Amino acid sequence: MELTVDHFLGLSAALFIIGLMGVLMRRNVLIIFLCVELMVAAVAITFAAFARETNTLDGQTFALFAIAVAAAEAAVGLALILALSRRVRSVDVDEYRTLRD
Amino acid sequence: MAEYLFLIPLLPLLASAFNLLVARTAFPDRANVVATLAVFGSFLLSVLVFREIYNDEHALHQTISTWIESGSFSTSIGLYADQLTAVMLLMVTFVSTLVHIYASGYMKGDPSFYRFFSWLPLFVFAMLVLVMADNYLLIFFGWEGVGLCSYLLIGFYHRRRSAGNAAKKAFIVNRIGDFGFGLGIMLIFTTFGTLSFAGDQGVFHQVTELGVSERTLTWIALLLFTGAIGKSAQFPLHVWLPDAMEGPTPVSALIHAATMVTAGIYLLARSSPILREAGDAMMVIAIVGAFTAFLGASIATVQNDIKRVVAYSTVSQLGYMALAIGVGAWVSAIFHLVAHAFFKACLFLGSGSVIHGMHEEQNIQKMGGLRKYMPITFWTFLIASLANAGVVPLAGFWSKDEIITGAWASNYLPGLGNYLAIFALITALITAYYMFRLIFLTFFGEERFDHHHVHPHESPKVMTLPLVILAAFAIGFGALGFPPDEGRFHDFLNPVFYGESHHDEEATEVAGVASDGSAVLFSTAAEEGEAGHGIHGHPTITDELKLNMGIVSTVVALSGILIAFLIYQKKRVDVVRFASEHEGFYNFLYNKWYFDDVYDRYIVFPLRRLSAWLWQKVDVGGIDGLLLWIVGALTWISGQLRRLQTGLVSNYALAIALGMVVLVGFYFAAFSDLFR
Amino acid sequence: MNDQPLWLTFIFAFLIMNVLLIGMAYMTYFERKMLGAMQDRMGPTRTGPKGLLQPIADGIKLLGKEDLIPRAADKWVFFFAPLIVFVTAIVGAAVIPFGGTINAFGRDLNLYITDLNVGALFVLAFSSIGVYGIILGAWASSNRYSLLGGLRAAAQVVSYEIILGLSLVGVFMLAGSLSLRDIMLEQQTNLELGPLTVKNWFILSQPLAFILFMIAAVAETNRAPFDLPEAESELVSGFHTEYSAFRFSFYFLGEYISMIVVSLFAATLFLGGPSGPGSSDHWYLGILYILIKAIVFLFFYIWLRATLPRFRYDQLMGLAWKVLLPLVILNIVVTAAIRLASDGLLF
Amino acid sequence: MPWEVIIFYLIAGVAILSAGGVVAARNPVHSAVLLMVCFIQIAAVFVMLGAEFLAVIQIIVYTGAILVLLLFVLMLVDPEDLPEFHTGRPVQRAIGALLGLILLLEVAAAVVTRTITGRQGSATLENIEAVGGNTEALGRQIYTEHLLAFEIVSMVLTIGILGAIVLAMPERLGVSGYRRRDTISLGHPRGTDLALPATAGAPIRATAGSKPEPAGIGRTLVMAGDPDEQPVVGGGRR
Repeated sequence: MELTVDHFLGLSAALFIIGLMGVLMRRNVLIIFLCVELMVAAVAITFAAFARETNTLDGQTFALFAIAVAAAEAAVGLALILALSRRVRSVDVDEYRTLRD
Repeated sequence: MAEYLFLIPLLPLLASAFNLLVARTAFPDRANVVATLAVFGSFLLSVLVFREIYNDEHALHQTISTWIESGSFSTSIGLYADQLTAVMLLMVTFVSTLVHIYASGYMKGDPSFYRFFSWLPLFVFAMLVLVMADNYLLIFFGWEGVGLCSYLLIGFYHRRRSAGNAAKKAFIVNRIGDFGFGLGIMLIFTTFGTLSFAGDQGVFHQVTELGVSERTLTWIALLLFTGAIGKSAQFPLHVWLPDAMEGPTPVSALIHAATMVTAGIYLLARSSPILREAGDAMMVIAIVGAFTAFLGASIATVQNDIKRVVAYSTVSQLGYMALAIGVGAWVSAIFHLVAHAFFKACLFLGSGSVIHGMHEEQNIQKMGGLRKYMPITFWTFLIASLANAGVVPLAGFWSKDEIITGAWASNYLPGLGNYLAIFALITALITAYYMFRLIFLTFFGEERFDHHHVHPHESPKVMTLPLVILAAFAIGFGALGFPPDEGRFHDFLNPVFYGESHHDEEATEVAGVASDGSAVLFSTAAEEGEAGHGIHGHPTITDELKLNMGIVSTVVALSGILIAFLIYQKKRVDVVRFASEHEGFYNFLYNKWYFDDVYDRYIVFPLRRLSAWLWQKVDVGGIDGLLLWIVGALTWISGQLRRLQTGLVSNYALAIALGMVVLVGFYFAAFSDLFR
Repeated sequence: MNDQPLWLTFIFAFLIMNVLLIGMAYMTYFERKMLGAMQDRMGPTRTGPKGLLQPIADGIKLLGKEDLIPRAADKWVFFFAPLIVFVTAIVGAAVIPFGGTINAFGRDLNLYITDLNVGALFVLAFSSIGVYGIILGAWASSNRYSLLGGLRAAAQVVSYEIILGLSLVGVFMLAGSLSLRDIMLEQQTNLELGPLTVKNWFILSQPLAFILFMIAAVAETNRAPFDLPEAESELVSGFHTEYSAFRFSFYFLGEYISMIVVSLFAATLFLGGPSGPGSSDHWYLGILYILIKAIVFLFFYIWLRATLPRFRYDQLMGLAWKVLLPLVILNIVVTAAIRLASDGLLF
Repeated sequence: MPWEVIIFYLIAGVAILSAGGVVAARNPVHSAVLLMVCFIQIAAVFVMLGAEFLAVIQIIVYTGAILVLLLFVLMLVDPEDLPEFHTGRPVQRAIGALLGLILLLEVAAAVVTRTITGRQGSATLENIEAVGGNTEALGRQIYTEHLLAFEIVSMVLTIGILGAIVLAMPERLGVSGYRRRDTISLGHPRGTDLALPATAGAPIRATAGSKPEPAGIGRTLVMAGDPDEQPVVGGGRR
């Protein structure tokens, strides 16, 4: 048995879907945030795996950019969470319902 | 000279722009100087052009740029000057210059002085473009341009309601004619694949060389004539011209007597190669022209407004021109056009001078005996009236006589030519009558105006000078047309219409008429002798006929004058009683044959009703109702959809995930080999 | 590059680890002695000659004490947090080169454990993981002082890590590599300064980066004057208030080992690592040189602690973001410009 | 089975288990710790894929910066407000799990049936080694082919920083004369009177000694008066 790209893709898919389920099933906004980060990282694995398979570095570049953008997203996201929790005094996403109607 | 052609229309345009942009604030009271100088510059250039064409007999052609290019349709902005154009150029710029000078005095003190002198050169620009265009689309541009300027100038006193209405009437009535003209242009393009009439690929070349079905040409000719009907105020679209007298008098003189209204005649003359092949269309033109002439003259006999009389006279004279076109007397038409421009401009300016001297009084019943107050105006007016009446040896006599002769000699149908000629003679009688009715009522007899308020006086020199010049031309211009049909004027213009040169057989490729084709036609027509003429060639007219016709028309004109003299000077007939005895007939004439009423009743009123119905039922009820219904439906749907927006982030995330699953599933179903 | 058998690397790594542990032990002795000297007192004297056995006694004492766990603590996190600090501190030493490849005992031996091509970043990465030990331990203690200490540590480390990393960018640009071995080798070339020929130590070409690096390194290791996470006078003992016995000793070990590793790191990056007179002929001289350089840095640490008062918290953050960050970016820009100019790519 | 496959399975196993733990853990701090573990595994995976630079960046950025920040925020918000995993929304959770499973199947099918099309690049291991390693090769790639994207990412980061500062700034901080209270110190929101639970309306003027500890509650910090009336901080049990 050889280590093929399919292994990495499978791992990536598994992590992505675990993250997705976390996003869908948890209510704590911080955990949702963690799961989103997990999804991004999982996608980065896919990029890197394809980069290795096709002998290009583009995939790694994309993964790098994905990490950079995730960092920006984390900064803004955490600031949002902080502001929200300061206002609503909760981290339960179900409490954040000002978007309704 | 060809490369400077563009300067001729450009100068007035620049003057107009300058007056609108700069003079408006800088020196509004001196705007006339710029405009007059520019038009005068155009006149000088036109003289140069004329000289060159007179010497060389070569048409000048300048292509400035490509205008529109779309598929196989391509039109350039090109200027073209042959003998016909040269004559028109001279006439237009000359009369324009005089009118500009005259208006400098007439419009003095008007609060919108600069505006007047912005529109007037703009009109000159458009008119010059019209006569110099080398294709029908550019003609149409100039055509619409003069229409626009006419609208602006008729409505110059836009605070006066009647002026505004007259402007709108002129514009709308013209639009009907323009519609026909536009259709004609389209038909020309679909038939010939080009709109340019000059050159080897031009329309005229194709007509004469390749031969096009007469049916198509008839339609084209009729459509072009529709345009001419509107612009040149032929029956049944003549109604706008008398109303256009709401504009300032110089405008009436320039636009509604000398230049713009002749644009239709020019168009027909310019299209002579088409018309010549168009068969029955020519007959239609001739009949309409003769009828218009009679119609205008008959109405003019009973009008009391000095400008209106002159205006109906214009309608009548335009009818003569159309008649000339219709009987194939091309040169005569142009000859009459130019001569008419001089004496009719003189008449208008003279009536303007009268009005000016009478403190804006226009009713001739309140004038009389003005001869001694304004002698220059009187003499010039008299000369112009004589010319208009067609008295030997003034310009009007020669041109009108040619037309009547040409009508007599034409034979579309057996005897029709003779009827037309007799009809024209009757009209000439009426013309002489109403012109001298005007003279006697205005300048002779007792002074019927209020001496306390009105102090008639002669106009300033700046106004009388153009009158004198124009009167001089009204006298002397006829010399160019002597002897009839063989004068210098005819020599000069004949190549345009008959492709024949009296000077040089080589120099006949003007106006797209190839020398050989038309020459053959002409020569065959000539060989056929007295019987073998007609619409396809220059009518062959014997000297004897000319002499007879001249004598007859002179007698007729003098009779008309005599009748007027007897009635209005000698009071042999009590006009008031006569009118009351024949009240129906009088009212019929006074109310202009009830044209306006009929139009109001059977066209305008139903249209208004239809518009109101469309507005209330279709627009408000149908279209707006549909829109409101859509709005309501959207509101309802949005209200339902609004429930989707729970505000719960988890639901949104769930929706996104669902979309992802569906998309991936769709990919599998549609693109992958998984299920195949 | 790395063709020696794995077991030799293991042996070398074992050696390094033990050296670090012993070095850490005697670092405490060194510190106490130095502090004593600077404060005009003796320091440890009783245990062993000149108190030399004091660290061993301390170690035995710490191992022998009772392992107290607060009832409210989150046990698993409480257990693992000190280990994180300790492990990450030690792992950083894996990429420090103590010299090139030598020939001894009839074999080719590498005087480094591994040569990663991202070695410098590797050190930074593990030092950034180290902060988890502090913050998690603080949180798990369920103690307000500890939590505050942890929060301070988190903020401080995140801030100063930026300075630390960026201050090295100039060095990376000059060396053209992230590998510590390449950087070390680059510094063994000669630099012509007019009549003078010196080794191309990066402290010469990157003085500003060196100063910034030192400041950031002190903050990164939570040492005075940046020791706010454990500020005794404010937070009792900061994040390790609730820790005792060997769990506390892991924090203790971790802190001192990271000091040693950072010193070695700085010596490698800026002071030419093992380079020095005669080091190219005798590898042991090289090892000696790098140790001496590291000890100089360690002395600097102690000196700072003995001299400077603690920063106030807002001063600490303000210094990082308003002073050091612009300076470090300026350093990068200037270095890049000079580098481009020397390649003829600028102007 | 070669070594690297065994190692991969080890790493993958730890990664998936810790990722599952992230979702399942009740305590957000545990989630964060498990995510850190997972990220380190992902970094290891990157190393196995020959992307050393990516691995280090993964650790520095994700583990060293993002997660630390997250822990920071986690400790700033009210631990008592953390919602329970098992409460509420059974339908939502069921649908979420179902969707996850379907997507897993779909992606597994995609991975199994996929074929790679397109050209092989030139970045083989030998070529990468020739230009000086992964970092060097990646640098060349980024600063030549992807320069524009790189600049855009830098803009995104700058804007992200500004946005974060604006968002996290206390709302009234811009107002002059506003005293800063909700910051990191003894006066952080958990300690101010703003954060008092509704039940704590009655003044608890008791000292630590005089107030008996309720049964089943761990070490409770009960301080005299404001602002420290919040009994539990950090990772203590409730």
